Amino acid sequence: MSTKTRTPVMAIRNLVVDYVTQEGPLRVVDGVSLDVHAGELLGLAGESGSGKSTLALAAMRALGAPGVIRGGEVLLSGDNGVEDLLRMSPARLQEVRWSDVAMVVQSAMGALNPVLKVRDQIIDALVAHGVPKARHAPRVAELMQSVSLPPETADAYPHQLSGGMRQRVVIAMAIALRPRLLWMDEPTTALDVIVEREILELVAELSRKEGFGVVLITHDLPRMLEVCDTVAIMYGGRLAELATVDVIHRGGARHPYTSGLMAAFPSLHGDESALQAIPGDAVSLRQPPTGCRFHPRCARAQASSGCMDRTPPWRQTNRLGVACHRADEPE
Amino acid sequence: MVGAWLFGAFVLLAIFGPLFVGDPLAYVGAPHGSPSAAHWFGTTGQGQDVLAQVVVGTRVSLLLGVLVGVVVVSVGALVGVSAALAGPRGDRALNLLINVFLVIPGLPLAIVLAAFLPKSPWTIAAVLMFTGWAWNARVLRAQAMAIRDRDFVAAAICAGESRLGVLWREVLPQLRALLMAQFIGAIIFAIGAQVGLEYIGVGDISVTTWGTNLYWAANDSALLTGSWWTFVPTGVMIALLSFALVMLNFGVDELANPRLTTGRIFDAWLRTRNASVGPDAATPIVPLVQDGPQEDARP
Amino acid sequence: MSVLRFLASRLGFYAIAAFVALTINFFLPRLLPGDPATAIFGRFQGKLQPEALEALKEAFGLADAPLFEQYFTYLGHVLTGDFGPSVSHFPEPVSAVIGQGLLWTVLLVGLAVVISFIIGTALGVFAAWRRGGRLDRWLPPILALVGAFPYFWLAMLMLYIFGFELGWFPVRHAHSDHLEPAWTLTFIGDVLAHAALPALSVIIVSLGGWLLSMRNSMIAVLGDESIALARMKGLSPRKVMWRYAARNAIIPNVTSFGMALGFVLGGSLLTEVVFGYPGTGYLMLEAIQSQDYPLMQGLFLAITLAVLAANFLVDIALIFIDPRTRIRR
Amino acid sequence: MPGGSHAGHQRRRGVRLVGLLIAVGWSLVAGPGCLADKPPARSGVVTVSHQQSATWVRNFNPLMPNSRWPAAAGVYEPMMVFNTAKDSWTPWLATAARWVDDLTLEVDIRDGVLFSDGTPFTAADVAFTFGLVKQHKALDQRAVWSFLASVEATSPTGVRFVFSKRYAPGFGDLMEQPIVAKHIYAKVKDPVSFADATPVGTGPFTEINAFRPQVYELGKNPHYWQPGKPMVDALRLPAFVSNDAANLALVMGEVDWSGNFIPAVDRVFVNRDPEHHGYWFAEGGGMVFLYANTARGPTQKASVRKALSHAVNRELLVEVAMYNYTSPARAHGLSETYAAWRDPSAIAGDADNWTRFDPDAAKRLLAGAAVPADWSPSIIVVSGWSDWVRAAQVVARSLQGVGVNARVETYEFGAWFERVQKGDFDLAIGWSVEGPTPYSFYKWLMSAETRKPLGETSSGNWHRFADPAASKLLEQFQVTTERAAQGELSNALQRRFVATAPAIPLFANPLWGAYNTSRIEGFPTAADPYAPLAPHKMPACLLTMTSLKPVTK
Repeated sequence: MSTKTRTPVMAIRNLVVDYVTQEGPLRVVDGVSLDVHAGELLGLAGESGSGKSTLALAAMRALGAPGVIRGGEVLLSGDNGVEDLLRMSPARLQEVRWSDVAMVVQSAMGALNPVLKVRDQIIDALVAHGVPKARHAPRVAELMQSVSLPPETADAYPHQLSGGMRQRVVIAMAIALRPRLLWMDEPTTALDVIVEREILELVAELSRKEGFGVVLITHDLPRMLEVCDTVAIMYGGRLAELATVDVIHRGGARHPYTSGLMAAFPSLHGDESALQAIPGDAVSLRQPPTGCRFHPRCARAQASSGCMDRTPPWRQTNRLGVACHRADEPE
Repeated sequence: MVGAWLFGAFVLLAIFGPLFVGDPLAYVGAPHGSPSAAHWFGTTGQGQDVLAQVVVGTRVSLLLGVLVGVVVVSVGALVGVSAALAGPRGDRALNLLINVFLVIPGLPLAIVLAAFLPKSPWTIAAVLMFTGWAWNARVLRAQAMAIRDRDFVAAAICAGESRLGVLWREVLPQLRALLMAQFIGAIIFAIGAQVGLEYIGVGDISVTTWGTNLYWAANDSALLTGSWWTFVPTGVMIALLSFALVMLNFGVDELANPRLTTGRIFDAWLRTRNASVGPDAATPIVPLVQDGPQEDARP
Repeated sequence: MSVLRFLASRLGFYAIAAFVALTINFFLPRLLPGDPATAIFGRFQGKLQPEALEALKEAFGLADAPLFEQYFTYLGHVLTGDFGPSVSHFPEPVSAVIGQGLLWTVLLVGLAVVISFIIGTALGVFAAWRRGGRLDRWLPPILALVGAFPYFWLAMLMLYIFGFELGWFPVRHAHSDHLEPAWTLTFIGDVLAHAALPALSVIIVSLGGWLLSMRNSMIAVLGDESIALARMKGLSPRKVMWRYAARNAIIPNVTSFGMALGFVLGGSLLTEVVFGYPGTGYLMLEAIQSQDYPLMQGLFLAITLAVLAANFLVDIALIFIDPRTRIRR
Repeated sequence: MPGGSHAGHQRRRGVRLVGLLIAVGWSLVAGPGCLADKPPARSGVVTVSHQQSATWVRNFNPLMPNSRWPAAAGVYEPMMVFNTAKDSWTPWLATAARWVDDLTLEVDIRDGVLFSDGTPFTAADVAFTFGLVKQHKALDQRAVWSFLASVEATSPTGVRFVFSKRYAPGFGDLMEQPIVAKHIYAKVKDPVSFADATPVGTGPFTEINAFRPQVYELGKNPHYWQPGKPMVDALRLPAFVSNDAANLALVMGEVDWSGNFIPAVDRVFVNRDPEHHGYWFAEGGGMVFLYANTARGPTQKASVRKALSHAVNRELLVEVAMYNYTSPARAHGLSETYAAWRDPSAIAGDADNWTRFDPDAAKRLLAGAAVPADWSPSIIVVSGWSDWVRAAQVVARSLQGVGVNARVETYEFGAWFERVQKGDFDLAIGWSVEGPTPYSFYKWLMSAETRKPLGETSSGNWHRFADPAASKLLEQFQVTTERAAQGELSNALQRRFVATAPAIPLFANPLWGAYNTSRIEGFPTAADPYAPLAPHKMPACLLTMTSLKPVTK
């Protein structure tokens, strides 16, 4: 499934994000680089607090207080060539977001404006991006159809819809302007298993049909492995490993954390508590361990490799990579 | 913090102030005397010392405010929390009671009640207690319901603890900050309402309170004679006390609600770096200064 | 249809509230020390025939019948709007005396509350929008300080400065004495000029409350994902502010608008007294000073019913503002 | 509702909001310079403030006990007017009166007087009025039928009054009775409750130009009998709820003629426009009493009443409550009005001088009378009569100083008056009943004839006091016409008053009168006392009404 030859739709380079706290800034995302290609479904996984949602919001420049971007680039390739989303004028940012890159946020209920009809919320986006009025109604109908909702759903208020329907509405809204990239930040947490599967399959299908790249954030690793092409694993604000689903399925994970995560999901689904299979507590961002952030919990960590005192470098092979001192050492 | 200091000053004034001023009703000078060395706030239309009246008035008004505050919040808590814990039928009944009292205009009812009852500051207090509890009950009911639905309380109820025990041990401690805020709000309400009732003359005009001070100022033609000093000090005291309480409430709010603090710290941090969140609310970008002083907590 | 059901349930609630108010009203005279009938109707002696006096006592439920029987007689009379004659305005019936006053109060308080709500809410929107901005940092404490003054005290001060010393505004009554009430521009302007100071004093005092509650509600809404999404959608800040944030944040504020009406109304009663504005507050004072208990009770009921009606209007407004009340409730 | 509105719509809404804010701000800052309630620029309309009332009731029946000025003297008129300023009678609807014998008074009625509807006024109207009053006791305010035997019109210009007993003071009562029109009142079924909404009278102002609860206007009588008079077109009477409201209007130039207490009058009123603003607070307003109920409670005892009197510091009272406009009362209760009648020897010893401020004496007397320690009388006073409310407060304070826990209670006038008339009070601040001689003054203070039981409405002697000796003296006074003999009786009455302390005199009430000559002139002043200035001084106000004229520029 390699798409290495083309320029990525979006390339995140060395993104650094802090949360400002009473004691000073706290690094939540620390130098993450990531490429997403057209038509690709990239899964972004990690424990709570690993920085995956922060990464997504910061890449959209939609991270609210107390988040602040401290450096890096978010390169977006579009009709105007490659542009850095972090250095855009507010006007250009307003243009680019949603038409080039859109997002499906965590809670579909919270994402929708309760006092506006679904139709109006979609049309608001169309209007903001200069879609002529004549196109509004047909486009809404198209969108409803493409997310498999009856057309009259457009004239409902959010509270009249079920959770699954709402999520479809949010997806319809997100693809309204045919973006090249879609961030999906835990889009199915509030849904039951069956609906979750339906939604994810819908997204995969849409992505194939419309050709947009997707970054799917979830902590449900098994589900991710079912739908995605590529998987990125974050730990403690850093990228730990980037691997294809095939590789991982074959047991070819190179980072001990990835292996641990895999081991933590014996069945097709589970929840975060199962992660306790990895010994130790999640990393503290306030006092992160020196060296490799995973080392206190890592069975393979050893001082001689520099696990305790050196930040492991990113080792890239083709499009894939890993950040582990001992990645290529035998067990 | 301004609020706490100011309120503390009022309490001290109420307790000790009257010891340092003379009899507030004694005739000590010419009527409508403007402020002077002998009478710092001037004299009333009856030649009484305005300062003494303001200080002595503080005692009664503050005492009454605190008393009404305590009772009103207690009754509100009792009814509100009972409603939350009473089960659906009891809740419906109590909620109806709360809403009915909320929607019946309190001050007109207080005026009529006070007019029917014998005149005294205690009548006013009783009337305000009767008309003032519903708002607290409503807010506390909502909060108590939210707490009730949390796991640990549900667990306690499942474990067979009595409702009263649950109330005491699990629910009330959670409501502490809110109760405090309500208490402060209730004092403001009580003082404002008391002053209003006494101003129109349903109180006992022989007792020196802030309300009767204003009643006499109006009766003694303060406006016509330009004797602003007969009503400005009392009004300013009322406003200052309420203001102190409002500020105190802001403080309590911030203690109870750490998110408010977070936002403030963030804004301040951005300001020191000449950055801010624009009207588009896009995430601010503050590049790390490579060769500048090490500003961040973490290397 | 569920709109109708919603309105019906609200009406039911107001009916209960009105009923409670009526009942309180029934028991009020019984709070009077001594014989309530004598206290209330003593002043009619000599003015009314003994039979008329008996009928009046019965209407107020103060005859010698058993309590619950008195109560039903009383309810019957009140339901037909019969509060008996006013003592201080004898022989005018209480209902006629109140009618006039209520009109002026509704005008004054309506004007003041609506203006104060609109301005306060708008300021709250701006303050929350520019969180920590100059408006947000200075306005709430300043308005809190201003709002801490009693309504009537500020009214006195304004009367003194703008009415008396500067002479910019009239100092009493609802319209100039020399004008006949009529639907002319002169008269309407005159009425507005007379309402300006009292309304302004109510507006200034109540502004801070609206601002604060709208600001807090707005801040909560601004933290919602829907706002982040609206921004990402590329909507203009203005549209996000009004159509996505304020439209939602105002809902709890409208609900408390109804609740606050009773309070603001109470405060404005005192304002009326200061300005000699011939509304219910002024009548209430007159009733108190002349011990006109029938008028007092009638006023209390009238004010309560007015507040209930206003709350019902708020409910209807909510139907338009919040679709959740319209459908499925 | 929400629909597909777009950004432009939102912007417009914002603009509208800003516009509203600016509009409000504008009206606050710049606009309202012309908004104050100035009376219309009509010459010859006299705006009068004579009493406090929240609203006016359209009632011009001059015979009712609560008939309002100017019904009794303005719309209607009496036969003669007593001018307290000059201590003399001015013939009005009558031209002359003479005693034919001890019991017969003949009055010459003025010829050529017309009612405002053009009907001639004759002696028949006079006879009819007295007949009406006889028929309806409730209308007999002066109790004339207590001494009258008959009234008859002997000719169109002659009326003969026959007395049932010798009663000299009756002359004044008869002369000051307002006379109504026979051709109107004869048709009225129940004159007691007749509101007379559109009156027909002989007075200078009879036409109701406008009547609203806030204000009414009386236009001049087209047929007034005094040629060229009245010189002003109308009287305008706004309803002022309190002294303050009335004074505010006066100070702001909205009122031409006022009869209200004005605090610090020189500073508050005169200095604002010394050229046009003036006042004359003549000490002719009778005595202000602290009435102690002599029919119930500890105040039944004279010693308690004297004790209360001793407790009051009248110098302070006059300063605090009255801005020194008047002087403290003496134990005989007689004000400046009766200066010629005062007997210095009436207050001989220390015991007699119970208006002296002496808290110790007060305490002694209270202890001697075994007044219960928990006695807490209330002093009732009219709310809005700020001078009296203040006086009540000073008195309450003084009483507290001697251990009597007195409290002030204020009532609207109607409620207060009712309580006072029915004797339903412990202590009350009230006025005295005045007449040309101390006769009526003392009669309403100590005569058994005027005393009614508690609970019954009484137009005087509210404290319910009767002294047999004084009653006898008063009976002698009734039949005495000679000034010297009257003086003797008066002196004896003064001694009775001092001995029994029926009521506690506080201070003489000035006759409140103030004027603004920027539109209207011709007001009486201390320098030109052709009449009392106070508009509520009935019927002497007729003298002023008919002398006012518009300022000619």
